Amino acid sequence: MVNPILLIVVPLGLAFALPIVNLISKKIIKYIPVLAFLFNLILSLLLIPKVLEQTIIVKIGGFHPPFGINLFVGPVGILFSTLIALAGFLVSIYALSYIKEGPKEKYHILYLLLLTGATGVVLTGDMFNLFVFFEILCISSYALVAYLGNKAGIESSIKYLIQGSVGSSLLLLGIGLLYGQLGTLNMADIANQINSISSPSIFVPMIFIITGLGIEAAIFPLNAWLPDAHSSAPSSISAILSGIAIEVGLYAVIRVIFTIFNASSFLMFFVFLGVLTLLIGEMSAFSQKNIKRMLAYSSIGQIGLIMFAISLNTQLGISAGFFQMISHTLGKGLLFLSVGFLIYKTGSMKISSFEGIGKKMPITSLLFTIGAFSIVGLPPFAGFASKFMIIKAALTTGQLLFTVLIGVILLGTVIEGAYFFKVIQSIYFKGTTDIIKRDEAPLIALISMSIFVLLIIFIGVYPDFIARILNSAASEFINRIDYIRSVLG
Amino acid sequence: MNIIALFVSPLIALIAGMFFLGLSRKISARIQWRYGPPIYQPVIDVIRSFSQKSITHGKFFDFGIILSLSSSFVLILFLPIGKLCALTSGGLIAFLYLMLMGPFGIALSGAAAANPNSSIGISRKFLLALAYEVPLLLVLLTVMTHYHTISLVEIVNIQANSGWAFGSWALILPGIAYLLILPAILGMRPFEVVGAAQEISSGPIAEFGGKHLAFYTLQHALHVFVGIALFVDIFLGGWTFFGLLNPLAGTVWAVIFGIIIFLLKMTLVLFIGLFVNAVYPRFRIEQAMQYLWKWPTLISFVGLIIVVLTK
Amino acid sequence: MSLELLLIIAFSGAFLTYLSGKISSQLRDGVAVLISLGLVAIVSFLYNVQTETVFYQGFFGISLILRMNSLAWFFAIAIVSFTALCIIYSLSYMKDCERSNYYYFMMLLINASMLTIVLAGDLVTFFVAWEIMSWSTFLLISYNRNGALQAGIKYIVLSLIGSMCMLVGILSIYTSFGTVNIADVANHLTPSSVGYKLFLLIIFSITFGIKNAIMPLHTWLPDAYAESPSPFSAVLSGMLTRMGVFGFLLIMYVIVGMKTTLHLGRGFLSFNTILCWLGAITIVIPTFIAMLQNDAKKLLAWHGIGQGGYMIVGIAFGTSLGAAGGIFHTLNHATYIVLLFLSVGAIEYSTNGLRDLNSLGGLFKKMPIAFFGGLLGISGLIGVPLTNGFVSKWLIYKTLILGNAPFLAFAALLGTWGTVLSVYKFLHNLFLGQLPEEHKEIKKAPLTMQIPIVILSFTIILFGILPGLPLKVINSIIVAAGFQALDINIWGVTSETGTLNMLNIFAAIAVFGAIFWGIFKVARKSTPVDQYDNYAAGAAVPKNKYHYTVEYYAPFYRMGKPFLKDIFDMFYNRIAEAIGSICDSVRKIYTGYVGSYVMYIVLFIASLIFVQLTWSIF
Amino acid sequence: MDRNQIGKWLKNPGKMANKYSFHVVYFCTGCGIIEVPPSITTRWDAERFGIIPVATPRQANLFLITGYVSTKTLAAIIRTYEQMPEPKYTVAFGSCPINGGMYYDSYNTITSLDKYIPVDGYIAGCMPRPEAIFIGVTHLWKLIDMDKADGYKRYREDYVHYRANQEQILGELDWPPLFSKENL
Repeated sequence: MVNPILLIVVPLGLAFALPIVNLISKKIIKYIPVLAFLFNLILSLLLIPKVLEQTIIVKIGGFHPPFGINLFVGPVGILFSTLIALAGFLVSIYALSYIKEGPKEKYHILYLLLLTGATGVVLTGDMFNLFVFFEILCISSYALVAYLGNKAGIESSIKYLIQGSVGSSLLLLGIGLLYGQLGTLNMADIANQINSISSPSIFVPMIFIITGLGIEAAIFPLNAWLPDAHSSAPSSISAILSGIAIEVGLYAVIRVIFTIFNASSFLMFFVFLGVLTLLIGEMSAFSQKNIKRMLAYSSIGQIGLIMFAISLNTQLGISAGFFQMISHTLGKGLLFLSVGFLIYKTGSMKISSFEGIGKKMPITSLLFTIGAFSIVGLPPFAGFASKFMIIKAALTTGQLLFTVLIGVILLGTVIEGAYFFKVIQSIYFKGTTDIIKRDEAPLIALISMSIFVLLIIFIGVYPDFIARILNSAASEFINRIDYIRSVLG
Repeated sequence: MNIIALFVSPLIALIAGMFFLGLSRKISARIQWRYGPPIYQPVIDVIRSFSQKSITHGKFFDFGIILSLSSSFVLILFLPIGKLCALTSGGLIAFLYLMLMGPFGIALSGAAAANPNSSIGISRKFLLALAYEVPLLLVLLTVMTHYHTISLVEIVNIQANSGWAFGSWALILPGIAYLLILPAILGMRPFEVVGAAQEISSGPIAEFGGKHLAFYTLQHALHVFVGIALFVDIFLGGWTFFGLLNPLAGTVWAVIFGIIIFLLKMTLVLFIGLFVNAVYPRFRIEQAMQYLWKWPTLISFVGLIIVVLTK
Repeated sequence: MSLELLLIIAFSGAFLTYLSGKISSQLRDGVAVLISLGLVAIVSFLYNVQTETVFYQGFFGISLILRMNSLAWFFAIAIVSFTALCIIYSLSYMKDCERSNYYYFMMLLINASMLTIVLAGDLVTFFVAWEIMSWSTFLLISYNRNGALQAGIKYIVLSLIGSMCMLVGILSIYTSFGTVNIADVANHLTPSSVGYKLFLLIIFSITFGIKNAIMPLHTWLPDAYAESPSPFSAVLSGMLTRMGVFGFLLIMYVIVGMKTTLHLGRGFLSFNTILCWLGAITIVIPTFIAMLQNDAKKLLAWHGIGQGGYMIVGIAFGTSLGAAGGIFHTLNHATYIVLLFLSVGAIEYSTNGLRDLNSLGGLFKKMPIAFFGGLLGISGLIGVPLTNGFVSKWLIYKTLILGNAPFLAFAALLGTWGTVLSVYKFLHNLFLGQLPEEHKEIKKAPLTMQIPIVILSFTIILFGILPGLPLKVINSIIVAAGFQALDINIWGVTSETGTLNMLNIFAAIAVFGAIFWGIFKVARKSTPVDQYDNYAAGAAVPKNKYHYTVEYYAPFYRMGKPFLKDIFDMFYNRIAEAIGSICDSVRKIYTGYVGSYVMYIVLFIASLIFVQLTWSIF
Repeated sequence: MDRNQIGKWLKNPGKMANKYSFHVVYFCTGCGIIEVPPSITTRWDAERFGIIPVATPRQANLFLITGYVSTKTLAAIIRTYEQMPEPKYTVAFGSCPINGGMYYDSYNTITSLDKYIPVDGYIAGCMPRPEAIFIGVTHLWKLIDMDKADGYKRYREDYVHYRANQEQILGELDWPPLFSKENL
C-alpha cells in the first residue's frame, strides 16, 4: 500500500535536494517540481478510491494518536491534495517557460515548499503540525511574492509579511491556549475534549485561531494583503496563491470550526461574512484598471461565495463549497496563467494595454475568455455547475434569509460578469483592426493552460464525475464524531 | 346581393364622390357670394386631366397612384352603402387598415417624384393622419365596444331599431368627436395643411399631372365619400330612417331607397363640413395636431370611458 | 432522425465551420451554408413528430431531456430558416470583414443554442442553452467595435440579471419538486400555492421580459440591434429576442398552465392584465421614440421593441385568438424585420457602411430588390392588408376589442399608426426622395444578398394571402396549451364574430389593381423625366445643397422631443453610475496602509467577541 | 350646356374638357398679377368658367404671363412652361410681354416673349381689366375649337429655334433640352 506521507515527503525532500541538483546542472532543476507534483498527482489519484472506501490514518513513527502525530487522509484531505498536486503540476509545467529570470533555483525551492506546506495543512491531523505547515506555506509565499524583486513586489511582500505574522502569532497563541487547557495537540483529541471546558475559555482560542487562519483565507476584513500580494507576484505564483493558498487557509478555518470546535452555531455569522466578502471583493474589482488586482479582488469574491456555501452547514452546501473551490482553482489558475503571458507580451498590467491582444495572441486570449466565463458561472463551464450547486444548496434549506442572500450573491455575479466582459471586449474588440503578426505564448504553457480548460469543460459538463468525492468530503465535515472515532479508534 | 354590390357600390361611390366634390365647390362659391362652377366641373377636370400628357418619374411613381386608387375602391367594397356591402371579411379593422392604403400609395408616389414640396406635404399628411387617427380610433373603438362587434354591417343593422346611434346616449360624445375631426379626415379647412397650394405647391401631388392627377382626383372623391359614409354608417344608421323603410322590407325598393336615404344623410353631413371649410382659415400643422389631440381626443376618450363603464 | 443528432450536427457544425475557415474561406462558406440548410431540411422533416428523449444524465443526476412538439417545431423551423437566410446573406456581406471565421462560428453557435432552447424538455437544458445563447450573442454584438462595446456590456449585464433570476426560479422548482422535466413540473405545480406560482411567473417574466425587451427592461436592445453586423441584427431581432416570447409561452401556458395563469389575481391586478398593460406600453412608447431616430437600424430596433409588445399583449390576453395572434406575430415579425435588416444591410454594403437616414435617399432605382424588400417589410410592419403582419395584428385587435379591452386595443392600434409614420420615414429617407450625387455610382448588391430578400418578400405575401399555412401549426400549439381550437381555413380564420378571408381581399385588390393598371396603360402615355426635373417655383432643385429628409417630421419633433426620451435608459445609466461610484468607494477600504490593515484584524477580533457577547452564539 | 355641345363632347372629350377646365398657373411675373385676384374672387368669379388657379404647372393647362418679363424671370418661365403637360396654352397679359411696353428699352427686360416660348394669345393693355381676361379666354376657346391654339406643337416643332433664342439671351441653360432627337 502506498503511504500518503509520501505526498509531503517527496516534495519536501526534493525541495531540499534542489540546491544540490543545482550544483550539478542548472538546466534540470526546473523539471524537479514537475516531477514532484506529477508523482503527487498520480499518488493522490491512486489513493482516491481507497480513501473513499476507508479513511487512512497515518501514524507517524508508529505512535498511536493522541500521543503521536498523525496524518488524516480523509476525503477532504485527498480532494485537496489532488487539487494541489494538479494545480502544482500544471503550474510548474507552465513555469518551465514562464520563469526565465531571477534566482530560479530559489523560485523552485520556494514553490515546492509552498505546495508542500499546503499539502501538509490539508493532510495533517495535528494542531501544531498544522501551524508548522501553515508557516511553511506562508513564509514561502512571502518570499515568492517578492520574487521579481521590484518595488511593488517587496512592498506588498512586507505588507503581507506583517499581516501574516500577526496572524501566525494569533494562531500560535490560540493553539497555546488550547494546549494549556487540554494538554493535547491532536485535532481529534481536542475535538473530543472540547465540550469538557467552559465556553469562554474555548472561545478565546477559537477566535484567535480563526483570525489567524482567516488572514490567509482572505476573509473580509482580513484580506487586505491579498490584492497587493497577488498582483505583484509572478503570475504562476498568483495562480497558486489564488487557487490554492487561500483555499487551504479557508479549509483550515472550516476544519477548526467544524471539527475541532463544533461551532456550527457560529456559522450564521460566517454566512453574512461570506456574502460581505463576496460583495466587497466584486465591488472592489469592478472599477479596477489593473488586471491582476482585478483578478485578486475577484478571488476575494469567490472566497466569499465558498464561505457562504460551506456556512450553510448542510451536506449539499459543503459539497457545493468544495465544488466551488475546485472550479475556482481551475478557473482562477487559468486566468492568472493566461494573464501572465498577456502581461509578459504587452509589458503592462493595465487592462487598457490589452486592447487588440486577441489578434496577437488568439489562443491565450481564448483561454482567458474561457477562464473568465467559468468564473462568472456561465455554462457549460465548471463555474456554472458549482454555482448551480450552491444556489441549490441555499434554496434547499428553505429559509427565506438564504433566498435573499442568494439574490445578493447573484448581484455580485452580475457585477463580476460586467467587469470580466469588459476585459474580454478590450481583448477582442478594441485596438487595431489590422492584421497583426502572431506572437503566441510558448507551446508548453499553452498545453498546461489547455489542460485547465479541458478540466473546466469536463467538470462543467459532467459534474457527477466528482460528485462522490465531494459528497464524502462534505460528510467528513458534517460527521464530526466519525472523524474523532476514526482517529482515536 | 353581394355580387350586385360588387359592381354597384364602386359606381355609386364614384358618382357620389364626384358629385360631392362638385357640390362642395358650388356651395363654397355660394357662401362666398359667387356663382360657382357647374356641379359637374370635377368630371370635366378629370377628363381634361386624362387628355393631358403627364410626366412620370419612373415605374414606382405610377405604381403608387394605381395602388392608392385601387385600394380606395376596395375600401368601398367594405363599406355598407345603403344595404349594399360586398365584402365583410375582417370588419372594421380591415376597413381601418385599407383606409390607410390610399394615402400611403399617394405618399409612395409623391416621394418617388423627389419633389421637396411633395416630401413636406407627405410629412404633413402623416402627421395630420396621426393627429386625427387618435380620436378616430377612440371613436371607432367606442362604437365597436358599445355594439360588441367588429362588423360594420352589424353596426348599421343594430341601429335599425332606433334609427340612429344617438338613441343610446353613450354614443353622443363619440359622435361629436367624429364631427370635430371630420374636416381633418376630409382634408378640408381648417386642416388643409397637406395640400396647401399656396405654400408647398399642393404638397404630395405637386408632380402629378395628366392621368396621375385624374387618378388622384378620383381617389380624393372616394376618400371624401368614405370619410362621410363612415360617419353615416356608424352614427346615423346608414340606410335606416326611423322605420321609414319598414313597409318595403324585403323588396328591391328597400335597397334603392336605402341608398337614397344614405346619400341624403351623407349630403347633410357634408354640408356641416363645408360650412366649416368656407369660413375658417388654416391651422399650422402643430396647431392642428394640438387641437386634434386636445378636444376631440378628450371628448372621445371620455366617451370610451363612459361606454366601458356603462357596459 | 433523433433530436440528439440534430443538436450534434448544429453544434459540431459551428465548430466545423470555424475549423474549415482555417483552411480556406470558400470552404468555410460552403460548410456554413450546408450546415444551416441541412438543419432546415432536418427540422422540416420533423414536422408533426412528437418525441421525447433523455439525452444526458451526468449533470448532478438530472435527466436532461429533448422534446419535440408543435410549439418546439414551430420555433425551431423559424430559427433554422431565418438563420440559414442570414448565413446566405452573410456570404457577401461579411466577405472582406475581419474575423469572419469567428462570425460564422458564433452565428451557428447561436443558432444551435436557440435550437436547444426550443427543444429543451427540462429547465436545466433550457437554462444552459439560454446562457450559451446569451454569451455568444454578447460576443457577436461586440463584433463591430466602437459603439458596439457599450451595447454589448449593456446587453450582457441585463442578460445576466435575467438569467440569474431564471436560475433562482429553476432551482427553486428543482428543490421544491425534485424534477426539472417541464411536463412533470407542470403536474407538480398544479396543487401548489398561488403565491408560489406567482413568484415563478414574476421571476421568469423578468428573464423573458429582458430578452423580449418589454418596457422597462428594453434598454439593451436599441444599441445592440444598431451596432451588430446587419445579418446578425436580423437574427437578433427576428428570433433571438423572440426567445423571450417562447419563454413566456413556456412559463405561462406550459409550466404554470393556461387556466392558472389567467386567474392569478383579480380585475386589473391580475398577472396577465398587468403583463398586457406592460405590453401595451411597450407598443406605444418605443414606436413613437422610433420616429425620432436617425439611424436606420436604430429605428428598426425601436420597432423591434414595439412589435414585441404586440406578441406579449396577444399571448398574455389569454384567448385562443390572442394567443394565436401573438405566436403568429412572432413569426411574422421575424419575417419582416429580418427582411428590413437585410435591406438596410444591402444599403450599408453598397454605400460603405452608411445607414444614417439623413444622408441617404433615392436609392430605389439603384437597388430595386432591396427597395422592394424594404417596401414589403414596412408594409408587414404596419400590417398593410395582404401582408402577414395584417393577419396577426387583426387577430390581436379582434380579441382585444371583443374581449372588452378597448384601451389595450387603442394602444395596439395607436402603435400601428405611429409605426406608419416612422417606417414611412425609413423608406422615404433611404429609398425615395432624391438621390445624392455621391451615390449615383454604388456597389451592386450581389446575388447572395438578394436571394434572401426575395425569399422573405415572397414569404410575407404568401403568409399574408394564405395565413392558414402557419396558423394550422399555431392552432395545434394553442390547443396543446389548453385553448379552444380556432376554425382555420387556408385563407384565414372563420368565426361567428367576424371572419377574415384574405383571399377575398387579395382578389378585390388584384382585380381593381388590374383594372386601373389597364386604364393607366390605355390612357395617354406619359413622358419619363429625370428625377431632378421637378417643380420648385420655376427654379432648379439644388443638388446636394440640402437634404430635405432631415428632420422629416419636424413639427412633431418640436412637440414630442421633450417627452419622448428613453427615461428608463437614463435611469439605468444613473444606477450604473451610482454602482460604479459605490464600487469605487468600497475599493477605498483597501487603503494601502499596513497600519489600517492591522487595525482591521483587531476590529475583526473585536467584532467576533462582540458577536459572542451579544448573542452568545457559541 | 346646349345640344350641339353634346356632340362636340362625344367627338372629342379631351378638347372640350380642356376648354372648360382651365387650370391656370399664375406666374407672378409682373405687375399684371394684381388683376388676377379680382378675377378669381367674388366680383368676377372665374371659377364659373372652370378657371381655377393651381399651384404647380404639372396640373395646369394654361399659363398666364402677367406683365413684363425680365431675363431672370424668363428662365423660370421657360422652365415652368416646359414642365406643363400637353396640351398647354400660354396667354400673355398686358403690353409688356408683347413688345416690352414701357420697358421697351430696358436692358434686362425682354421685349417679345414669343421669341422664347410660344404664346397662344395676347391680352393687350396696361393694365387690362379683368373682363379682358374673360374675353381672352373666350377667344382662346374659339382658337381651341379651331385647333389654332397650337403653341405647344409649335414649340415642339421649332424647339431648336426656341432653344437657340433662349440660349442667346440666357447664356448656357442649366437644364437639359426638353426634346431630344429621339422624342421629337
